[in-house]
Amino acid sequence: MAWRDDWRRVRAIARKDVTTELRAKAGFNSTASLGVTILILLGLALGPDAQALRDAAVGAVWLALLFSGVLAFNRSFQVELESGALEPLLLYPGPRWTIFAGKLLGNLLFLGLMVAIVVTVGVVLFSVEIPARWPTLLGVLALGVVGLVVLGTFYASMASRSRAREVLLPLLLFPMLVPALVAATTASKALLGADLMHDADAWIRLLAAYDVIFLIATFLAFEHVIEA
Amino acid sequence: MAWRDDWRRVRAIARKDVTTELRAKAGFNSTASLGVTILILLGLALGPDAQALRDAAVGAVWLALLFSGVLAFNRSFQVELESGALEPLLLYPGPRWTIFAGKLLGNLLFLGLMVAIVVTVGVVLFSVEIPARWPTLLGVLALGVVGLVVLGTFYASMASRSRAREVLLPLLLFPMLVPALVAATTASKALLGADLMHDADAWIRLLAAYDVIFLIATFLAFEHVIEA
Amino acid sequence: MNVADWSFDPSRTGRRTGIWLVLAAVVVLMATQTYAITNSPAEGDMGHLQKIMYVHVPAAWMTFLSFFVVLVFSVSYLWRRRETDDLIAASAAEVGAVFNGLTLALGMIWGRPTWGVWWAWDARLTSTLVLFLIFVGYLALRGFVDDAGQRARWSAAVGIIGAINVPIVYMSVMWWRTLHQQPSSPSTLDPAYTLGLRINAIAMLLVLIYFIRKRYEIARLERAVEHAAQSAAMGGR
Amino acid sequence: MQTGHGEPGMKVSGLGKRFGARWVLRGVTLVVAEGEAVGLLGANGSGKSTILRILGTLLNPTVGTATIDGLDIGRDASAVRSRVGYLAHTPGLYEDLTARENLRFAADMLGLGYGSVDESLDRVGLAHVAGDRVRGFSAGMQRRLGIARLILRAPRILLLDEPYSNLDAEGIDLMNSILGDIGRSGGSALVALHELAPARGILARTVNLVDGRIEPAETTLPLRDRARPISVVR
Amino acid sequence: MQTGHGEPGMKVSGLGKRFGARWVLRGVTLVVAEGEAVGLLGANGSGKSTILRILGTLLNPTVGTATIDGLDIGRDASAVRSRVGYLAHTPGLYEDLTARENLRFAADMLGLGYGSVDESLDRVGLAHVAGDRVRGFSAGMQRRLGIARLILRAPRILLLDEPYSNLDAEGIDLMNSILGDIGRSGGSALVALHELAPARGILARTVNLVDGRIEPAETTLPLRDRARPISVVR
Ligand code: HEM
Ligand SMILES: Nc1ncnc2c1ncn2[C@@H]1O[C@H](COP(=O)(O)OP(=O)(O)OP(=O)(O)O)[C@@H](O)[C@H]1O
Ligand SMILES: Nc1ncnc2c1ncn2[C@@H]1O[C@H](COP(=O)(O)OP(=O)(O)OP(=O)(O)O)[C@@H](O)[C@H]1O
Ligand SMILES: [Mg+2]
Ligand SMILES: [Mg+2]
Repeated sequence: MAWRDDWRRVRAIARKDVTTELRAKAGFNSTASLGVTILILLGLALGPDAQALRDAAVGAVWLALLFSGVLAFNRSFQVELESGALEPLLLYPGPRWTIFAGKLLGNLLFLGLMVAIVVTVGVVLFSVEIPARWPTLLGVLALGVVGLVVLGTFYASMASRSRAREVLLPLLLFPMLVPALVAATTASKALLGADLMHDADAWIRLLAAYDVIFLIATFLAFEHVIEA
Repeated sequence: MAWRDDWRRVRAIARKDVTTELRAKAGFNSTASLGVTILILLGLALGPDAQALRDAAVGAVWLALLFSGVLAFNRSFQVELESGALEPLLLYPGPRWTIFAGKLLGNLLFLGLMVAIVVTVGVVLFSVEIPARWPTLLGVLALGVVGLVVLGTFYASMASRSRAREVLLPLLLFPMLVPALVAATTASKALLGADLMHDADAWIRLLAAYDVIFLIATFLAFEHVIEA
Repeated sequence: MNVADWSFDPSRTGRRTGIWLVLAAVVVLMATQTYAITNSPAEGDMGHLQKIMYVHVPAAWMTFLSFFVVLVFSVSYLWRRRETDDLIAASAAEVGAVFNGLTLALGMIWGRPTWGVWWAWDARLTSTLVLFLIFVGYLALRGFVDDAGQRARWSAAVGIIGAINVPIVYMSVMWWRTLHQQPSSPSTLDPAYTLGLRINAIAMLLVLIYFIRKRYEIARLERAVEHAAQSAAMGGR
Repeated sequence: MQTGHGEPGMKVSGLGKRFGARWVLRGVTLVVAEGEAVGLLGANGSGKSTILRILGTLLNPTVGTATIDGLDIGRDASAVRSRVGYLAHTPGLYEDLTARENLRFAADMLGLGYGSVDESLDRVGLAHVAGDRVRGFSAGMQRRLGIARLILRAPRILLLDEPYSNLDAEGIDLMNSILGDIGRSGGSALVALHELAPARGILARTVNLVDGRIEPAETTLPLRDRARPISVVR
Repeated sequence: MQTGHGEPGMKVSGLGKRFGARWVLRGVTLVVAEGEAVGLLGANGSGKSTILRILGTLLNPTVGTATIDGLDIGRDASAVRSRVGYLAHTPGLYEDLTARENLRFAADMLGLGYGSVDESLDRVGLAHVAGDRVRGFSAGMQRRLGIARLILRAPRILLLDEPYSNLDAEGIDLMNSILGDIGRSGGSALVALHELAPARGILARTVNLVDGRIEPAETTLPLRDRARPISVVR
């Protein structure tokens, strides 16, 4: 019984977040467009040499996901803070990890959709050739996104309640994401055949371990973080 | 007499913004640290090839300024919105362009300081060699920052009052900044001797024209935008 | 702000001229397509792929035209504060974004077999994409603002400032690429294709006008419904 | 302070306001004479705040006009703003600045000297926390600081939205003395409120907002303790 | 609904709270018996909201303890939350959701069926705007929606922070009927307020918060119209 109630809470939070996002008309569309805009900015800042651009493709896609993801994570807790909705949320009975799980689920859905768009555009813009091992590449992408969302949601729960929220979240998050970023880009490059010196598998294992470790750690830590 | 009152208003707004920023503990420090963090991320995403990094240095510095600047601009109007301080601000008598000028001045001071830090770190991180024409390089930097702040402040005055503020500001701002970004990076690269094919002067003229045009345009348009 | 001068009769919305417009557009479009496709020779490098040009290029022209309409009516709105100007600007922006997307899509479909890539960081391509993003920003802003007056003023400002930027974007991106090898974009055009191109452009223009008109009429009808509710609420004053 | 060059007081005629498809105000007509403080009553959601926001030039009316001291709120918005003091539901303070800094900022924006700042703070009973940041202020203290900003320059016209809420007995007396001053100096005030008890003896009369219009029959003194609007807007 | 397994009501003893270097509460001791609604009076900034926030487990006390239905607010925070209904100065609603969606979300979080949602909306008089987004709601309508969420599950214990503010006459009656229900069902309520008029006949007694302590002499019925605290915290 208890886990059913918990699951209902998780779903309610995720549904509310996604509804709000969709209702703030084009909240999703514009985040995705922003991802594309960032890709172009990166292209312009790094170009115009075609080969240099192709080499930068993987990094650019990850950076675009990172930057637009940060904005989405911050939004997801800011919705609670506007007009003080966080207090009622904390006052509901039941375990607090459900709040984290709900937010996580909402953000995962949101970012998952965005990844689909940004990656497609990135592949086209930077003329990336799709390799034979593309399912593995998708796996790398998924693992990377999970890492991003887990840590992003966790840090947003703190940062968005501080006074310098816009700035604090990326400041806390980006350094923590360095391993995920390095692993994801290196693995992707290896899979794309651009980088012959590295073996993708080792990096994928690192990425998976990273996800598992931080998933557990953040769930355990959230209880303490969310407390008033 | 009237212009003295106006100037007093401009100063009051800028002073208030800077005070708030400094007082929201480390509001400035953390924005600057964020700029540095983004530099590092760019380095990691694009690396590890040393030559590629050196070529990317200028672009990376500008991107770091862009991304952390966007957060600062949004903050500057969000301070007004929290607890509804924008309404009293609009109710003060006197011309409304003083509000824009005050915000502009505050953001310029803020970003000016940040540029000093991010550029210094960028030079060190990416092993950039300082060229003989470094005063011109500083001029390019200044022109670029002015363009960034003028358009950033203007769009933030709208975006921060809309429903999707975090996302809307970069979405509106980044495409508009493309000329400034391209001009600033290309001119800087030319001055650094990395790009022998382009002539810096033409780009500097473009950048200066860009600044003047949008300074005038935004001052004229602000009156319409700030209205309730 | 005055309601009384808002005489709007839905039965007189010019549906008839609308029908003539769309009929003309469709007929001209089909005729010119047939003419252009059957009459123009297969191009040397590209073969019949070249036919994409007949839609791609006029679509690009229509994009520019739409943005110009947005600019004109945005200025007019800020000057005269007439709601109709805002509605026309918004309609033009929406339709312009569609044509802009079409230009991009057709260009990419064309580029794949001719250049071997979907995308190149060429000046014209990049500036077209940036223009598209400026449109997207404009439309997103409209979506995020609830108050009609505020939405009109803000989007007018964004439309004007965006339009000012278009030539600057184009210039900067072109210089950015100047001394590098250009993708083989055939900007020199064989006279064999110009006639087909011109009449296609006329057909597209008709389509554009029809779309903007239709979009504007929808917006006006929405307003009319609100205004009808207004007189009811004010008790026939 | 400037004085009005037109007819003093407020004149509202045929004011209508639509939000989306819903008409909240449907032709509000109302006159507030010189030296008068008028209570604006009405059920929750009847449109009291909307009227005040329109008069304060924060919102444009959909139809209708209003003048304040003879100045049109649309065309002469800037002149109107320079003689109107508006107190909203929320105080609109900068939370990271201290009480004194908030008022000094207001003085800068209004072109006043800093002398009046400490005077105002003293009058609203916040002198002892003048150097504290507003962030930690209680609801009533924030309200008082909002009142201090209001009286920084003595405005001729007051638009007050439930001014007594969150205030303790001392705060209510303060509010009443401000309204008394307005009356004596020939200004005028429009005060939205639900509970009449705190304003006893202060308001010249009250009007009822029902169905988007001011009810023809005005309640006059003596006031009942609690105003019961006759019907509720649906 | 669960019922308490300890002593019913609230027991506060020696509660102290420090913000920075300043002691706002200096040993608050107070008992609210079963079936009792107690008014908490005090000047602006005296610490009323702070007490309610501590009892609602939103803030930790610096010293002292409190129990609710015999449950310690520190150790059994989660159990306390499941029986306390807390109404703050701000309503804490999601502005982009409709009134009904806000309540459904609350029902999900509380593990209740959706049946009670429309019932609650009806009781607070918002049934006609159930499908409207909260963003456009007036101050009083938001307040009412907050009350609807409060009564979604009938909580045994109510902590109300100036519950009458922004409410019209009808809203005040509603609030009073909720307080009446609490009394009859053996729950208890602590109500911070300034103006006693709306609560006439509802509160069993009031206590005064002065200088961070509850004044020894309690005011009992009959209530005066307006509560004047004897001294003001400086
Ligand atoms: C995403 C890819 C593309 C984009 C965004 C794009 C965009 C444009 C634009 C904006 C114009 C109008 C410029 C003007 O009239 O000044 C244009 C014209 C034209 N484009 Fe494209 N284009 C793309 C791909 C291609 C490809 C692959 C080809 C053929 C290989 C092509 C051939 C042409 C031609 C022939 C013109 C007319 C040139 C002229 O009038 O001077 N385009 N394109
Ligand atoms: N987070 C905080 N940081 C610093 N000081 C605080 C904080 N919260 C409250 N205070 C201080 O504690 C005191 C009591 O505040 P509280 O909100 O409890 O007052 P209150 O009795 O509810 O007043 P009001 O009637 O105005 O609502 C005030 O002086 C306030 O400045
Ligand atoms: N921005 C808005 N968008 C949509 N509806 C709005 C907006 N502002 C106000 N309304 C609607 O207008 C009506 C009147 O609101 P207003 O705030 O003026 O009421 P009020 O009389 O001040 O009520 P209260 O006593 O609760 O403060 C309400 O029904 C509200 O829903
Ligand atoms: Mg109101
Ligand atoms: Mg309080």
